[in-house]
Amino acid sequence: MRIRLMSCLAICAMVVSLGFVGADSLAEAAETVKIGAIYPLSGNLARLGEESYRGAELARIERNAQGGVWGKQVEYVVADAPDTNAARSEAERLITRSNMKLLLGTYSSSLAYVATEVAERNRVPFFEFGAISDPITERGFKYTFRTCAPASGFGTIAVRVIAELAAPKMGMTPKDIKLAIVYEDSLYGTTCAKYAKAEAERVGMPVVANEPYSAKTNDLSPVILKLKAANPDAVIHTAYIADAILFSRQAKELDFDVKAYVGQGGGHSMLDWAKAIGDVSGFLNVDFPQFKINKAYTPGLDEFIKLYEDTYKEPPHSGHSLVNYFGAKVMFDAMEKAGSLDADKIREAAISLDVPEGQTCTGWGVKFDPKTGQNVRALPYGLMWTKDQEQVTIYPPEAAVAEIIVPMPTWRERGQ
Amino acid sequence: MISVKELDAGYGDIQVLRGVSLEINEGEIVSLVGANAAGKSTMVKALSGIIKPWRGQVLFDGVRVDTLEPHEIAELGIVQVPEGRRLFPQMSVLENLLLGAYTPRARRDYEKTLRDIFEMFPILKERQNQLAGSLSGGEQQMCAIGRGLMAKPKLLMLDEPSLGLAPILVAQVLNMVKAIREQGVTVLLVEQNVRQSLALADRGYVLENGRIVMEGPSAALLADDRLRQAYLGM
Amino acid sequence: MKRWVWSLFILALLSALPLVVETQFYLHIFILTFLYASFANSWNLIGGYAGQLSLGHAAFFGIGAYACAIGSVKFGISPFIGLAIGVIIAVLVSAAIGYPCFRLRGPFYTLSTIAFAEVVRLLTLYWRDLTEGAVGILIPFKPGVANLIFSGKVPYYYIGLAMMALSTFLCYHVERSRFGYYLVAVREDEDAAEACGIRSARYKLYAAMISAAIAAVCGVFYVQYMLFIDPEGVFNLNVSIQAALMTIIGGAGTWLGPVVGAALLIPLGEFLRGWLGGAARGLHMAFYGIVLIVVVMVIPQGIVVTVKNLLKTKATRKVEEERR
Amino acid sequence: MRRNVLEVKDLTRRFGGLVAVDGVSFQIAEGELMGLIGPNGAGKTTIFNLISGHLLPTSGSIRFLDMDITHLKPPAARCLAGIGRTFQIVKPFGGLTVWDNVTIGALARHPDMGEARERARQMLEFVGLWGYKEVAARSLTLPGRKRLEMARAMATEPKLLLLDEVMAGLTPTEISEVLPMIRRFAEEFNVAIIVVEHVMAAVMRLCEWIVVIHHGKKISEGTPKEVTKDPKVIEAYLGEEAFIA
Amino acid sequence: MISYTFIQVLISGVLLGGIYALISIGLTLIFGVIKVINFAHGEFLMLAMYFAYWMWHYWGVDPYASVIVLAALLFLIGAATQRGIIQPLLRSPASMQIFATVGLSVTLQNVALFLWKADYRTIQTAYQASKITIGELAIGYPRLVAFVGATAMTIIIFWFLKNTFTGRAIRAIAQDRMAAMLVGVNQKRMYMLAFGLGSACVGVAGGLLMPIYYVFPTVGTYFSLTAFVVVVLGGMGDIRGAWIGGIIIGLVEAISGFYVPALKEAVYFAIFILILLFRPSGILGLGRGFEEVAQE
Repeated sequence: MRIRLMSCLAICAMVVSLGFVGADSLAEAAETVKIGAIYPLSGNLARLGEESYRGAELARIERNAQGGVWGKQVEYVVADAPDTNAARSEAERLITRSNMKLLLGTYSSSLAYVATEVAERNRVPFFEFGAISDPITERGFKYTFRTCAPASGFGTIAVRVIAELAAPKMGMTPKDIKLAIVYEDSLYGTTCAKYAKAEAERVGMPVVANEPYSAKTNDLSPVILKLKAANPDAVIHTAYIADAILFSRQAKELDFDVKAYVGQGGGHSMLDWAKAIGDVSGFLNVDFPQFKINKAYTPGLDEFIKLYEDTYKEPPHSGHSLVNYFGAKVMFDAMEKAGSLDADKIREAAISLDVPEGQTCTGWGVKFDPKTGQNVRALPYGLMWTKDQEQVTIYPPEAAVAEIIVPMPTWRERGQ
Repeated sequence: MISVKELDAGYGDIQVLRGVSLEINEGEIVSLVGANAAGKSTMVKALSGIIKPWRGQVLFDGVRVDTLEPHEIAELGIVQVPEGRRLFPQMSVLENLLLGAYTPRARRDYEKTLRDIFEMFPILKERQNQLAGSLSGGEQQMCAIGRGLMAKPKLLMLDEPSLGLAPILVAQVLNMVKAIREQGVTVLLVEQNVRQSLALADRGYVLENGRIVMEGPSAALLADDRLRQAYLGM
Repeated sequence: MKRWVWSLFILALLSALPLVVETQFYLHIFILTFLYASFANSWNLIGGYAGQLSLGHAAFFGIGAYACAIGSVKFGISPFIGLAIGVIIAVLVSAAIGYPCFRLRGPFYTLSTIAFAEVVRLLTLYWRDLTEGAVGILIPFKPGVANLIFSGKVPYYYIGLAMMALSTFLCYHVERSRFGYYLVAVREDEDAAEACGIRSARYKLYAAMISAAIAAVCGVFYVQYMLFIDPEGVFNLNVSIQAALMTIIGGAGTWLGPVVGAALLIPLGEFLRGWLGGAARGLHMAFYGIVLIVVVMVIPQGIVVTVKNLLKTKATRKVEEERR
Repeated sequence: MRRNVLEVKDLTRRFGGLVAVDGVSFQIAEGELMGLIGPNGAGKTTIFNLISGHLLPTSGSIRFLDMDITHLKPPAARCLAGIGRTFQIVKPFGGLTVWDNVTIGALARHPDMGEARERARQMLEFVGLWGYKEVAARSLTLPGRKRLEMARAMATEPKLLLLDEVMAGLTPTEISEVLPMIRRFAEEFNVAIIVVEHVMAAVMRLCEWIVVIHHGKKISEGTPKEVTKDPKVIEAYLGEEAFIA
Repeated sequence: MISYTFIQVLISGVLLGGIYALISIGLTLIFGVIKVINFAHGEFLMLAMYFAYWMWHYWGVDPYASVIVLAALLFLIGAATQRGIIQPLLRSPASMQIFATVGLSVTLQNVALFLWKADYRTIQTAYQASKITIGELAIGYPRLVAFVGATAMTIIIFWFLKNTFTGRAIRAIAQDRMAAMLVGVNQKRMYMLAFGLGSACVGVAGGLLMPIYYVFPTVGTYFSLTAFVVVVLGGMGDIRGAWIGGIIIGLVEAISGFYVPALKEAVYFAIFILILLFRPSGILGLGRGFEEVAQE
């Protein structure tokens, strides 16, 4: 008797809840093309998740204004995925309940791992615009395409900036430069640092320190003191915003100076970091394209910025919006070419895209590796912070608008 | 001064006191005696407000106090020196005494009270900076009584002050009770040591199993053989 | 006997569900519910029956998941053997940790379990060679029974259902067995339990070991279903909190409690995330928190016991009233 | 001659500087009812804890049925050896039903659930709680809980039963109901019972033999009559003759 | 061999320890009196830091100047928590109190995440990068202030508990609740006061930390686990113990961070478990009221 009631209660609760979830499935409207979009819009990843989503959204608005795809308007069905469990659920929901035939997202690599996996199993193409972890496209997935640069590119460019730009100015060869690699020990930092190390070894740059730390730490002075003891000429640092601020502040306290200091996106790309530190002139960074870049190399960039400012009444927070905008445009092109949302047709169309570098708003070209789905013509840029807390492009030379300053000013020279 | 009417009280659903009535007049020493677990401590706790009576009333100078919180009762001047002393072991003797004067009424001229108490118990003055937990049993009892007096009590309730003390100290403590009364404080003395406490008191009540079974002037009670029966069962 | 009929009926109903429900997403929610119900069942053994309030249960979940993932990815071991290894490690670790920690009471036990789970998480980050650190491990998608990976949802659904049914049956059985009686006795009063001839330390340890084993199995299921595992995902304090939360809301120390808790909270959470989207994104966790506070303050025994009391036959209620 | 069940010799237990139990010796035989009395804080409950294993003695020895159990650990082992007890502050398993409570006791001897429940049923009928079998233990009244504790302890089928203040807080009517029940324990189950009790009238009526403890020492023992006449006992209870007045 | 680097490590450790002490004092005070561990303590810190941030952001109030206001605000929050959540649960099993505060922690974190997003917010002050240099050694000014603040707070609270009637009453109720009620201490009010005071400490900490760190919704979790370790190490309920425990954990973290950086948290969690198991009364052995709760 009791048991029956309890069990009924439990089942009812489940069914009722499911009913609620079911209620949000949208009525199919024939005149629109629906695409599922998965981004972390709440939780700890929300800040850049939101920024990324804006880019994709702008591309959609623009495309619809130009007549859409196949003459139909494009609509996103947006799902919020603050963590991997949610990413899986939302991917399942979009594909199996909302009947999405195409997905995009996600900004964060661990979310991408899970979401692309669900998509692949269901034979739904997935366009990844922002997550950089290399293995996402190294799993032999047929329907996963990444439009942006992978982490390996970050490591490579970071070392190249030092080897090709900084070394000559310091009157040294890459083999003389003592390099320290320091990184937060989560997925992001570990991956970037791994490729930086590999690239350093390739060019023969000696790595004198290789220090991971937890981004959740409250104190980085031991790490800095260790680096100081290793006395490197250059540092490659991969950090989120919090530890980037902490590191810089404590480096300042402890007078840890190097000739060249290269951040790898993340914290070192954020204006918040620059604001928290004050004078950041001469700090180098490797990241997605920023807005101070040779405009001839990036046609359409100004239009993007204008569109962004018109839509959101503020300037873009970071390049994340731009690369998502770029990615979405590439995706639309592929869709247009494919003529339908059929997975194999989309794949075929994507692989056949061929745009050389220097002709898009990011300067990136488009050429998907048919084996991996990675866009092989996307590499991050070398950037440098100015006195006005802006990032100017310094690498590759075709895109550069400024010259590197080495050695960068010491903390003492920066004063305060 | 205090009159208790038909009081029922207990812990949780365990009834301990069953319809107890008693009177304490100003300036008296009244002794409450009875075997273990007869309900003496419960009575004292009910008077202090530590436990709430289930039924019945407690009037203090004609005002109902059984509904008040313990700290409000303490403020009125009904002060208990609890069984087992209950000093604050990690605090010095002085701090224990000062805490006695915590109520606003007592705090007003606590310095004078403190001087009086040091006069009465010179040993406490000597030991004032020692931790209360490190005192000997007799000294602890004095400290506890001192703490009670710091509250400037109108009614001082002493719960088993002689418990665990050597006979010589028992006499000393009980003598002190007389001295306290002479200062104009009314005393309710709860004791196992029936003979000595009744010898000291003006009147007495005998509790058995939560009820008052005998009452009257101390001398009459002492002479009554029913007293022994109440304690030893036969 | 009616109880059995009903249980079988519900089991049959749930078994038939995939034949009717075609939307994979619904199956996914059921699978998640089965997983969390099983995990909550595991917590219930130690936290509910034995009354040891652990907030480090994610450690065992993670140990199981990692053992299986490392085994299959790094050493090419079948996930079935990985499962066995994970369970064995989890059981050994729980014994090693439980034995000294059971001496601690109340919040101190809880703190020590949190610290323990943190240590496991940090070690996972540290042993990069084995665990890939924070990068996490991706399991290659190679469907097949031997790999315990399936391309459709239905096999996961049935495995999950079986896992939940078995662990619930285990709890049901424990509740009615000598072992269960002993655990509850220890929880209610250790001195009295000893006086009844119950070696309290030993039984708590047994409970911890069984509980760790179930948690490890859940972890294996999780990793085989997600095909990706990272320390943030499995060792998070929130994972431990969720197990406890569902059990307490459903009814700690009742065999049905964790299932009811999971059946309410998992779909509700998914629904809240979908529906609150936009304006109230991320509020579903805050909602969990508030529900927890309210349950603790208003119906500390949880839903199952509260409903049971409401349903008590008049006769029982009468007896109780007479007693008062 | 009845067989000796328990033999306590020179039992001593210190807590820091305090000697709670000081060289106490006594013994008790099958089916015997012994009272352990003394003023507050005399050390009676400590003696119980030493016998039941909830505390270990500083010195002295405890023999139980020809077995030295002085240092036998944990308390559960002593229960299994045949020592049952109740607690001064009752400790029922509050959330469980009355029947479940006693079943837990019975499981010590009957691992089979069915047998244990049957055994528990017998004990509940014995103490008159069968009608409340489905009631949660914590909602029983005090006398009910005290009976429950006795039933639970008896369900472990002890050879020695330690009853710690099972009559405290009961009304005289309730006490007069409990007394014959305890006596029947001793007679029907041939169990030795030691009673710590403050309700003197009850102890004197119930017990054949009384041991009086004061300040941790045994000051007297004998039949109830002998003990109540003993001046040392009277002094312990009523205090010395007044010498202040 | 004691190198300059090592001395610098020690200095960093002590300064970091000051920060830990700052956060732990309130926690230990609350535990000492009410015997409740506030699992939402870290979230209270988060709130304090947000308040400090908003005050700086909107009114340009220097965080050091805002500590008084922060202390008052957090006092109210703490007292309300005690009255609304803990007091009704005082007679419930410890597990219920734990879950109530865990629930509070989850709620606060996610409401903050919802209201204020996951952004890291920092403030900029003129002094925050300045430092004192002695030879080659450097001491960051904000960290020094935090350390001095922690020390001052330890002394002030210690003095308050020792030398005022109210302070003595708080200690009294911690040592013997019934006896304290008998001398006229209002139990409910003292509990609210103690919880409020413990939370006020974390308010002060929020103000002193803002120039060093940044605030985001889950910042509390960065500190609360460490605070638990510190409090257990120093002895539950012991104010001085919290200070010393903070310094020790700071040093442990700095030294192990220098030699085995990836394992530094693991090192002090291991210390934590060992302390719980072998010396639950803490290093000073002054953690009274602990054994009764902690061990059989």
